[in-house]
Amino acid sequence: MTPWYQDPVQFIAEWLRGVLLGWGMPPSGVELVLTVLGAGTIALLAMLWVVFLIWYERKLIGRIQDRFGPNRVGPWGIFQPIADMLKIFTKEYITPEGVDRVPYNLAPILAVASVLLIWAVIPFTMTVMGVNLNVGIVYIIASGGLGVLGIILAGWSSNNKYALLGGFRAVAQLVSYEVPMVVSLLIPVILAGSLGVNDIVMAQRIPYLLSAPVAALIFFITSMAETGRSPFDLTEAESEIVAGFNIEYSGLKFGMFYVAEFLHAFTVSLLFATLFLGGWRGPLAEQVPLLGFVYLVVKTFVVYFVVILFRGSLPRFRIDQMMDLNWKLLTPLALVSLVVSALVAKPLEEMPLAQTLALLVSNGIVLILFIEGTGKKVQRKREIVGKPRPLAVPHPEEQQPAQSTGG
Amino acid sequence: MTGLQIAFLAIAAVTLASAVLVVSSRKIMHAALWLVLALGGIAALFATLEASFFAAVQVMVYIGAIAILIIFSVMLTRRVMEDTGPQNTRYWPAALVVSLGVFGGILFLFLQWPGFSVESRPGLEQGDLLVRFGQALVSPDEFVVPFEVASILLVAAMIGAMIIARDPSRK
Amino acid sequence: MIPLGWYLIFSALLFCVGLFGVLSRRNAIAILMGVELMLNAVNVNLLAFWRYLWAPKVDGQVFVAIVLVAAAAEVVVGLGLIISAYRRRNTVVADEMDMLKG
Amino acid sequence: MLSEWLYVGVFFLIAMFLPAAAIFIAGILAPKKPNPIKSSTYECGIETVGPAWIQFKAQYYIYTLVFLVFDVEVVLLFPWAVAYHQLPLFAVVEGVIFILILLGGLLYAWRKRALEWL
Repeated sequence: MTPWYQDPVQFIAEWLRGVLLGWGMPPSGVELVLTVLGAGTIALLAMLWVVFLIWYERKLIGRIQDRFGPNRVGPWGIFQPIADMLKIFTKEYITPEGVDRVPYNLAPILAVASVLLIWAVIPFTMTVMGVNLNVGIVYIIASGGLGVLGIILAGWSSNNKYALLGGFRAVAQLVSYEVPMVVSLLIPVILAGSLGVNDIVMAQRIPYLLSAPVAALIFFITSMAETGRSPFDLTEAESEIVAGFNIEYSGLKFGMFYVAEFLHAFTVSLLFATLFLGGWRGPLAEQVPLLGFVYLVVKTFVVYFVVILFRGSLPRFRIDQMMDLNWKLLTPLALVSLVVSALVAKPLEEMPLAQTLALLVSNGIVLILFIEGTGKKVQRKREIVGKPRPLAVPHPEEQQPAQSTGG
Repeated sequence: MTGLQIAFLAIAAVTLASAVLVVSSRKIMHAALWLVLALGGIAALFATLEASFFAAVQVMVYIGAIAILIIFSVMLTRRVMEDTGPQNTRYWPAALVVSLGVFGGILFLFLQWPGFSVESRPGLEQGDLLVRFGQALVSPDEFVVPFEVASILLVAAMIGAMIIARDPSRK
Repeated sequence: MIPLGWYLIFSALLFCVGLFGVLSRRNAIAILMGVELMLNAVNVNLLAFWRYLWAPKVDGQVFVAIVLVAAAAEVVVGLGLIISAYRRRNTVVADEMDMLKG
Repeated sequence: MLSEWLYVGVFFLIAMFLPAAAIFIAGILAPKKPNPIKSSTYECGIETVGPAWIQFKAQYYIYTLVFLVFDVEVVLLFPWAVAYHQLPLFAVVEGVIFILILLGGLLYAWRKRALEWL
């Protein structure tokens, strides 16, 4: 048995099993208790983790926008989310007339649950994971489907036109971007030869970011769209339409959609780190499982940083641009790169290094061809309705070189 | 009565109850939501059959796609059937008799069959199973023709439905 | 372990509930929901037989996959037709969709 | 295998229970002072006209149709992808043909302008 500091979770589990058996519990009962405890711990920690995520993201977005971010409550404002939480817990629930009560209350719960469910199959270290399901990838996609269901329930049951329209927008976006996402997930499955998440991590001697860069890119973009935040936040574009599917929600019921969004953003970073950056793999991670957890956290935060950077720096898409990007660029690109990867990887199976190199080169060629070839066609040719008319022509003598006007 | 049997009975009861609500609910939208619960229950039954791939696929395809599409259609056609008026035809007692008759017939056939009370399951290696499944799908001796035909069928259905369902006012 | 018969009775019941829905509903979408229940009953049956009688072989699973494909094609085309008929006739009641009668 | 699905079932119940419990606790802590104006449907300060169930763009529907077809196709591709290492080259090519049929369908839909957002 490994010493406790190398694998504390296994150590505690073994200890607890011994204690419970010592009390004379039947072995099946002990397993059930351990299952419930393990699942409860992962789900609870994931929920509580959101408190930190909210602080981190607000701080970072503040820095990107040249502000301080939260800095009043506690050192560096670290207790700000706790204050927010206390506030939102005491907010009144306003339930509008004519809502369909059961779906209305179920929707925020489903939204959070669909994200939490993903955490059940993620391997945190070599030994610690919720469950090593052999169909983990399908399971992850399926839990995304539950999230779509939550949104459509929220939009429909609120008895509000804006909620309904926002729900349609959100669902159309989510299901559309699910198509290239599932196709791009097939490529790691092909390379690893398994649908299990831990098997995919184990197979990554060389991170799949190198063997499947196009798939990684597509997965990153589509999972940004699945989280429904900027630049894909058309579903609740707060400056254009009122809010979207969650318009009739208040208090913590609205807060749950908020929690789901933040947790989803972190969870897709975790998934990206697991599927394309090698998860817990790193030097000595097999000997000292705790070290694997450190690697995973570092990789996840790198990806999460990029996710927040995207959110902070890109403007929102228009809906037709968003749909064109999905159906006319990402979906064909995902299919073509799947075909190319399947054909290129097969003859080179015996030589992993050459395989990776060939995949890298072929992926690069596919990407360049796509961007050069279809990229220009995809851009919609718009008819010019009218010429912009200059409102005021500066006098030739007063004309000055253009200056930036500043914020 | 083992834990597995209790779980089976609970899941089956929930699934059948929601299936009955699917066919009897007055609000068509509620029927669609009960359908989601029924499909989820069937996914759980697949899990008890150790068909883990199909348990996950059931949720992914039926709940994540087919149920969503049905709910969309319900919303799209909402205006005409404002949940007023009967949702069932006048002949529903006849339908009930026919359904019960079919059930009686199936039950009669089952009870004459000796394999009805089989309890033991052959051993199963899960990882190996998916690999075998994949090989069977593309092996020329087995199911490669249905596999390719399925692709053609789905693409044909997709194109047909898109052309049918297009907005006729669009050019 | 669960006897095979339990699954068979369950799927027979589910099939008949779906059949009742198909025969008695007026709304075409509700009829499609009944068809979905019937197809799922078939899938439960196929998987149960596969698990108890065929297990290490995968033929049963292939059948389930084909039923899945058929169900998807049926839903796609069926709902497309319903939406089209709704646009032209403003109805989703199956009895009133009698365009072929002219 | 069954114990793994048991874990998934337990996890699902807990994942539903946690947000439900949070919403329930907040419901106890929160004040409850409903009045007719507060609980009317939100519509930019104007009274709601007509029922909320309106028609919507058919294009949403088309995208969902395409999504369903792709989802089912990918389900058939998953076993092929898992068995990839054990497959001979011609079997891989059969999977590739499967994908190319799908890609052809997509391109046809594109040419028929069924993917346009208008």
